[in-house]
Amino acid sequence: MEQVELANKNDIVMDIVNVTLRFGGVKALSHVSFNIKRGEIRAIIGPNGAGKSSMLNVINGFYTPQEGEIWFEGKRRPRLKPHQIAYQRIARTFQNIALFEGMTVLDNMMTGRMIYMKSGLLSQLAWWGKAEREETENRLVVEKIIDFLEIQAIRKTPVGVLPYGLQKRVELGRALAAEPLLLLLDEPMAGMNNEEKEDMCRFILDVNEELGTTIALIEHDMGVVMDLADRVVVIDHGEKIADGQPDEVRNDQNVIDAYLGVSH
Amino acid sequence: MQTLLFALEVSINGFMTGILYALVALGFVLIFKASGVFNYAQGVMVLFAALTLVGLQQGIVPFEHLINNLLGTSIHGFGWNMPTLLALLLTLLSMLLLAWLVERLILKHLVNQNPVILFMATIGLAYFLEGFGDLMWGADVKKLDIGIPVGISDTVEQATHEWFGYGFFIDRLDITASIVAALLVIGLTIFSQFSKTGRALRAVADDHQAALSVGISLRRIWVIVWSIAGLVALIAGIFWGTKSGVQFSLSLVALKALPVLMLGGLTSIPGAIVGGLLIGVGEKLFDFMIGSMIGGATENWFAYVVALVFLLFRPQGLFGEKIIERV
Amino acid sequence: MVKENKSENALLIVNNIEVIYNRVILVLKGVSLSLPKRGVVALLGGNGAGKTTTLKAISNLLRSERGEVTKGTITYQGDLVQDLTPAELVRRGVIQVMEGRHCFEHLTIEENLLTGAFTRKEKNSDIKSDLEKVYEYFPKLKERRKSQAGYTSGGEQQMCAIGRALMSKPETILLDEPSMGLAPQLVEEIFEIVKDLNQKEKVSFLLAEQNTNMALKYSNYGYILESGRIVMDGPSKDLRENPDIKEFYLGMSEAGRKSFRHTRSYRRRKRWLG
Amino acid sequence: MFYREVGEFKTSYPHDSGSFSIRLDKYGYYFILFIAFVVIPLMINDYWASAVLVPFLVWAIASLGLNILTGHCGQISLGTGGFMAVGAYSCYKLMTSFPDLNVIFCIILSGLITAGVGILFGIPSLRIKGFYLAVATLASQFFLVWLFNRFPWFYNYSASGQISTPERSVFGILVTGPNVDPWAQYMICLLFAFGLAWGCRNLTRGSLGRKWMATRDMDIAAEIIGVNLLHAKLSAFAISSFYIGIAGALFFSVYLGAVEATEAFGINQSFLVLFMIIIGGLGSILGSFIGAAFMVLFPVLLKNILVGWWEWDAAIATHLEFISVGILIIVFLIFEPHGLAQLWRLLKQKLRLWPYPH
Amino acid sequence: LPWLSYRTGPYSAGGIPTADGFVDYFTLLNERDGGIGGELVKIIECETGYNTQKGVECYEATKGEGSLVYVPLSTGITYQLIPKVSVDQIPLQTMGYGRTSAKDGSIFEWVFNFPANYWDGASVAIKHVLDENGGDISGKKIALVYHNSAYGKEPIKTLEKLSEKHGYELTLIPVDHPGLEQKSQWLEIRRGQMDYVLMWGWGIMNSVAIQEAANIRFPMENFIGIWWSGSENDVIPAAERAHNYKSLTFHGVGTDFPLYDDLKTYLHDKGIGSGDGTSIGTVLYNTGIYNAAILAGAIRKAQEIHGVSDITPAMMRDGLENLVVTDEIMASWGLPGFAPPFEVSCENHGGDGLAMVKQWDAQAKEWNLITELISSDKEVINPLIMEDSTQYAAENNITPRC
Ligand SMILES: Nc1ncnc2c1ncn2[C@@H]1O[C@H](COP(=O)(O)OP(=O)(O)OP(=O)(O)O)[C@@H](O)[C@H]1O
Ligand SMILES: Nc1ncnc2c1ncn2[C@@H]1O[C@H](COP(=O)(O)OP(=O)(O)OP(=O)(O)O)[C@@H](O)[C@H]1O
Ligand SMILES: [Mg+2]
Ligand SMILES: [Mg+2]
Repeated sequence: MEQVELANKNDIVMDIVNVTLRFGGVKALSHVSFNIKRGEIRAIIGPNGAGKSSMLNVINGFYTPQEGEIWFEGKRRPRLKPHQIAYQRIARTFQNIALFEGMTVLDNMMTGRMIYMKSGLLSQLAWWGKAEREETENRLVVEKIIDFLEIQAIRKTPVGVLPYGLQKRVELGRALAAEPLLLLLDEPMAGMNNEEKEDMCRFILDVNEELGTTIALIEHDMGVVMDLADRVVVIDHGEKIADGQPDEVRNDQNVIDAYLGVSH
Repeated sequence: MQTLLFALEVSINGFMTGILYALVALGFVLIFKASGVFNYAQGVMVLFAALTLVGLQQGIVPFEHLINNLLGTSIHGFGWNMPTLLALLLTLLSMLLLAWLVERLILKHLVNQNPVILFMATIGLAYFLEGFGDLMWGADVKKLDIGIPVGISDTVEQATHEWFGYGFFIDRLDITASIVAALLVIGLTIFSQFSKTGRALRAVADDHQAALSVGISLRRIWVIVWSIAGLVALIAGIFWGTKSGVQFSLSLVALKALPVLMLGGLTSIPGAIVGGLLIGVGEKLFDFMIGSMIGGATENWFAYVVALVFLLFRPQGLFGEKIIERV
Repeated sequence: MVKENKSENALLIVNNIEVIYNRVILVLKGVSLSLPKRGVVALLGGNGAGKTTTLKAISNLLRSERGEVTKGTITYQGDLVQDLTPAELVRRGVIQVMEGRHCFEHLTIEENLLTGAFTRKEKNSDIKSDLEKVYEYFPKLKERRKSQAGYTSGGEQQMCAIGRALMSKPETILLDEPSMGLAPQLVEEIFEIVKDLNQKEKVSFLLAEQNTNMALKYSNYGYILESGRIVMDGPSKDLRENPDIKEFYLGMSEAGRKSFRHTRSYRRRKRWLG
Repeated sequence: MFYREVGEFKTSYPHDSGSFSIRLDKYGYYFILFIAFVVIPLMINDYWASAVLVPFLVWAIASLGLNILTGHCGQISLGTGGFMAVGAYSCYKLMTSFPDLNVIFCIILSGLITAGVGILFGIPSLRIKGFYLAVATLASQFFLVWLFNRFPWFYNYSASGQISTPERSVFGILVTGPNVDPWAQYMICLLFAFGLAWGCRNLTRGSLGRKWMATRDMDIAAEIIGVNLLHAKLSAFAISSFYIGIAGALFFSVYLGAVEATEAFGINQSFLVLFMIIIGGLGSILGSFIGAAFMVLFPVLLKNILVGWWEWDAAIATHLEFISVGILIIVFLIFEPHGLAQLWRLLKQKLRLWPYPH
Repeated sequence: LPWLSYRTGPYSAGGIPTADGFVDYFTLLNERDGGIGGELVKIIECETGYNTQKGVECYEATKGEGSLVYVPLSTGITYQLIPKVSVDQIPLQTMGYGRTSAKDGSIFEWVFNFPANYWDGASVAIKHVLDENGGDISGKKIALVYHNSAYGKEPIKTLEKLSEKHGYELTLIPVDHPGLEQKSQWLEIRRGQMDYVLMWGWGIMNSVAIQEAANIRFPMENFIGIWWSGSENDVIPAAERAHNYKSLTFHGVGTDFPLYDDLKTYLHDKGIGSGDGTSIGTVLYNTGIYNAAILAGAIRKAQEIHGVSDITPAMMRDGLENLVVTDEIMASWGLPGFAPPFEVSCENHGGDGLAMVKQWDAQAKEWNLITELISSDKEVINPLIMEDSTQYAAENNITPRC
């Protein structure tokens, strides 16, 4: 409940200032600035190749922008390795599913709790003491998430053979296992039918409302975006073209031209 | 000055050796480029090609030991000497047959598998060919002579003697090899970079399934590249065989080709040549200048260490395709 | 019989096939469908229902995934095609666009497109003009034609995969989730392209889609697949009116479209069959 | 239904993540341990010890090691022979420099030294991947062997460059040297193999193991999730080398008794171990054992049949051995690319469903 | 009689003729004489591929079958077996290879390495060079090209000691297995303007070295190989260019011995010879014959000493230890003048270290002996052997027997 209160304070979790990212000649992002407030669902939309995924990659340190700064929790973030950023409790899912195919669902999710595992080598070697305790504690957390996502039945299945939709769900689970402060979702609902999308929306909303997790979401299904997002930022050709409440954005002529097309 | 001339001579010799390495490396590159398969059997294919060539040329009865052992007969050779050209032709045919069989019996069943698995399969093939080649043609040393001139080139020696006052010793075999290798590389580069089949080869290496789905016949592609690799193996076999006689150890030239491959990049045909030259010259010079100070016999590891250090700066080798990392 | 009537002018008939992966996992349990000449048929169903598997069974890509068709027949233009290689099928005009953007990473976008024309024996100029046509459909691709496909965005890869299939001048396209990950505007464009090709170039389509709304709008017949079985089929118009479909696939209740925000309780799906 | 898991309920998470969650497995396992620890030592003779069982155990340890690196962490290595040499030579130096040190410690210390060397040669893996890495590890193979061959200090300046093991005993029982009893030789290897397999099992089901597997399956995603790739890869190299070092030490001190770097630790050994894990199954402990058993036993078996029974020419038999090993590798890969261990798993799955086919 | 052969692997080319010779000799004894002392000799051939592990496997597999003596044919395997045979009490005979200090029979009770060892070889080679230079080689440059393994390193110590004595300059040039590429080594020899090159090579390394030597126009008559670097396999790939290449040998060359007539009549005419017969008379075939003949002699000796025909390994050891080979005995074997006479004793398991030099005639494709027997420099070698064997004795707590 404490976190919900914090959310009310409207403070800013992450501030992205003037970020520019280039790949050789390609400008993936140019001078993009926006912020993410605590406890909100922030959607990022834009046409294909606009630079949305690149934005997430910048946030979790996989790409280093040529220009611009990122402020996290009120502090300017120095240049960090992706795994160091994971320790700041920023977790994400990927556009092209990036699960560990050779591992079971359970192991995948336990990997998500990597940042909480600290037992030493010897303890692990003997499976005794801290290692065993830690394993059980973390397993409890993971089991809760498994229950929450209703994937109990596939706990021990290798993820490689799961259908696409379930894989997406497992990936969400893996991100949740990190108990993130900021959760980045890259097209979590691509390739799902309506019913599954509803389920997924439910999960996202629950995470957001009950755990108070801040979420940044990329999605192409406008229905989902309009229904879930608190605020939406629109990127086109690497530039921010709009930012605001869903309704504002939906009626923005620039956005309609660049992205939505006529029918929406 | 004297040292410099020596060093130069060593470099030139290294240069030539490098080309011989590159000839073996080329076979690897071709197959890797076309199917993402790291063909460990390339070295044994070199041996096998050379064995077959000698065997045919000298009229050895295939499997004579086995036959004699099983049937108690004592067959010893057909007693003919096949004309070199015919023997070459027949060897080439058998390499094509080998390519076809490899596709039929192995690759076909391993479509869309992890590269490591395919790599292992080629190791299995290497084992098989090693035993098969020896069983078929006998394990004794055979002399390969198809009329390529060997020995020091007098012309070069005289010429350099006139220029520098010091005659360079260069093997005529190496000179021939360099010319052949250069032609081969030019031909293959053109083939793979500018032809439709060449493009298909690269597609197959990236994604078997997608290649299948656009109608590229994996099986045909495989037969084609393995045939070319067989041809390259034959050429390498001819030169190495002429150089050191044909016997089991010939297959170990593969080990010399691997660092060349890394340095040049696994997917680049010109890379194989450039890598070969660098390694050839490098290892000879190193062994020559520094090797004697630290106890010699550095050639085996030097090439690998150079390649390793180099890869630290360019993980895909000189001309290899960049490893794509994206999420 | 309805079925027989259909097969009169059917291009592709899948008759009661069973598919097993790895010799143990039974995925399709008797699926039959038919694609009429110049038809656009949608194949709908939840995750893991077996849509992709069905398409792969038709295009013969199953074998490379260690799957096999153990029962039933597949005929194309009256010939059994189960034992053809994928390449032969492409030559006969059946091409699949695979789910999940299988592009050739190291090739440039343009090279990717050109490999699509691998089976064609025409002159270069014909192929060039087709290439231009694809660029017309997807201007974004033209912009990125010299980039390696591995570095392009998800949507660009999707376009590339579709464009590549078009390059083979197919008669029948098996489209697996074409709209996945595409911007709304583009989704519409893709379906317009489908319609266009269908009407102008007489291409038939078998669409596996999650975007039920769109799929039913642009197709003329639909099959619903659940757990490896066809549970319902009918003309798209009818399916759109079916209340179950409306509720589960289109997210509409009696009162019109529901907001995702308000699907409060988890609703367990009512199954048509076990 | 011979094989079942229904009717077994787990009441706690530790229980669920135990090594053998199915009862039948557990009994089979105890049975095998009983045979290995009690029955075999009573029956063993010289031939079985030094031609079959000891090499099998030593190679199994090496395969476990390589399996950690290649099977779990996804880094293909062809430097196994070199690392075994490090183990062997460290063991030799320790045994001869500290004659009073218990040989068990010597062996473990050799493992640790090898781990250090492993880390050193693992550093390039941070940048180099896949087959490039595989070839790069050959550098360690060639360099290490050269080193041991080159500097006489390593072989105590013996005239020929050979090292041979002094006699040492554990609890008054001789375990190294020519006078050792076959059962003692076998037992010491078995103890190491058992302990290490158990450790390997623990590591791979814990967080370190997951770190490795994540690195193997998708390194970028792993890093974004919080896996420090540097740590994951180097720890895999270290632990894998530790195992391989111990295997090398045992190979030298218990199994062969006298070795020479170039011959005993050549590149062939690197490939041999790689075969073992691939035939057995990447990332599987059982697979390491099956693979080692296969590669050790098969040639012996074939030779005994062809030469012993059918009295074929020895050379022909060896050629046939090559041919059939080659064919078998290929057939296995085609039939089950994930190795014999996976075959075993599939079999269990079939039994579980039996008598229904699906 | 187990015979650990290697007809496969990188060194098969050398292993095949040796094995053929060995097997043929005993087949001949069985066919012609009905065995030795009425006992048929059974040869158990076990394939090692020159691989130590397989060697051990072979040893363990065959030792239960009443093996009289082991002939490992590989220095690596020899080292492996030395400790084992003394425990199992089976003699080990290594002819011209193996552990040199095993010559000291007081410490190596079960190991025999007559008639000559590598240190003898090194010394004989240097003596030959001395002879050619009228006894003075101080300041000459001699290079040793060696297989970078236990085997190749054997002569180093001796050569170093000898260089102190004779004042020549020794350069060591190792070649790693397999030795397909030796350009830089030979260019180094060219640069160093070496006067003589000695070679301890094996397998493909030999033939490559000879070709490379020809390539730098190294005078072949100044190039001397050890007995394992002097077979037809090594010189044939270089064809005429190998003309005048020299190598050591401790037994005769060619087929000019009565035994070969018997081999022809009893074996090859009947088609029961091993191999295809082309190897008869080659150097390595002769080595095999010689090795077999000596063992047969030892068996006879053992039978004689113990008065039984079915001997045990321990008796075999006695036979070996008391073996006396004189010219008459050689002649009675059908091999007159084939090899030097020698006598084995408790102290001396290694013979007298006599060897000859042979030279290759590329036109005639045959080897010619060009020297008499040369004996090695005992003054230098014996202390070395003492040193090494005492060290071994100390390491393994062995008290000298005699
Ligand atoms: N590593 C890279 N190297 C080169 N170009 C890149 C790289 N990553 C992204 N790009 C380019 O940057 C642009 C933005 O890509 P990004 O993946 O961010 O798009 P996106 O907005 O996520 O699109 P989509 O909705 O299709 O996923 C694309 O044109 C892409 O080709
Ligand atoms: N290679 C495979 N090995 C084993 N099982 C597989 C394999 N591919 C698919 N499956 C299984 O087959 C079932 C059907 O999968 P399929 O991919 O056909 O579903 P789909 O309808 O296309 O789903 P989605 O909408 O998620 O793409 C799934 O349960 C899946 O787990
Ligand atoms: Mg994206
Ligand atoms: Mg699908």
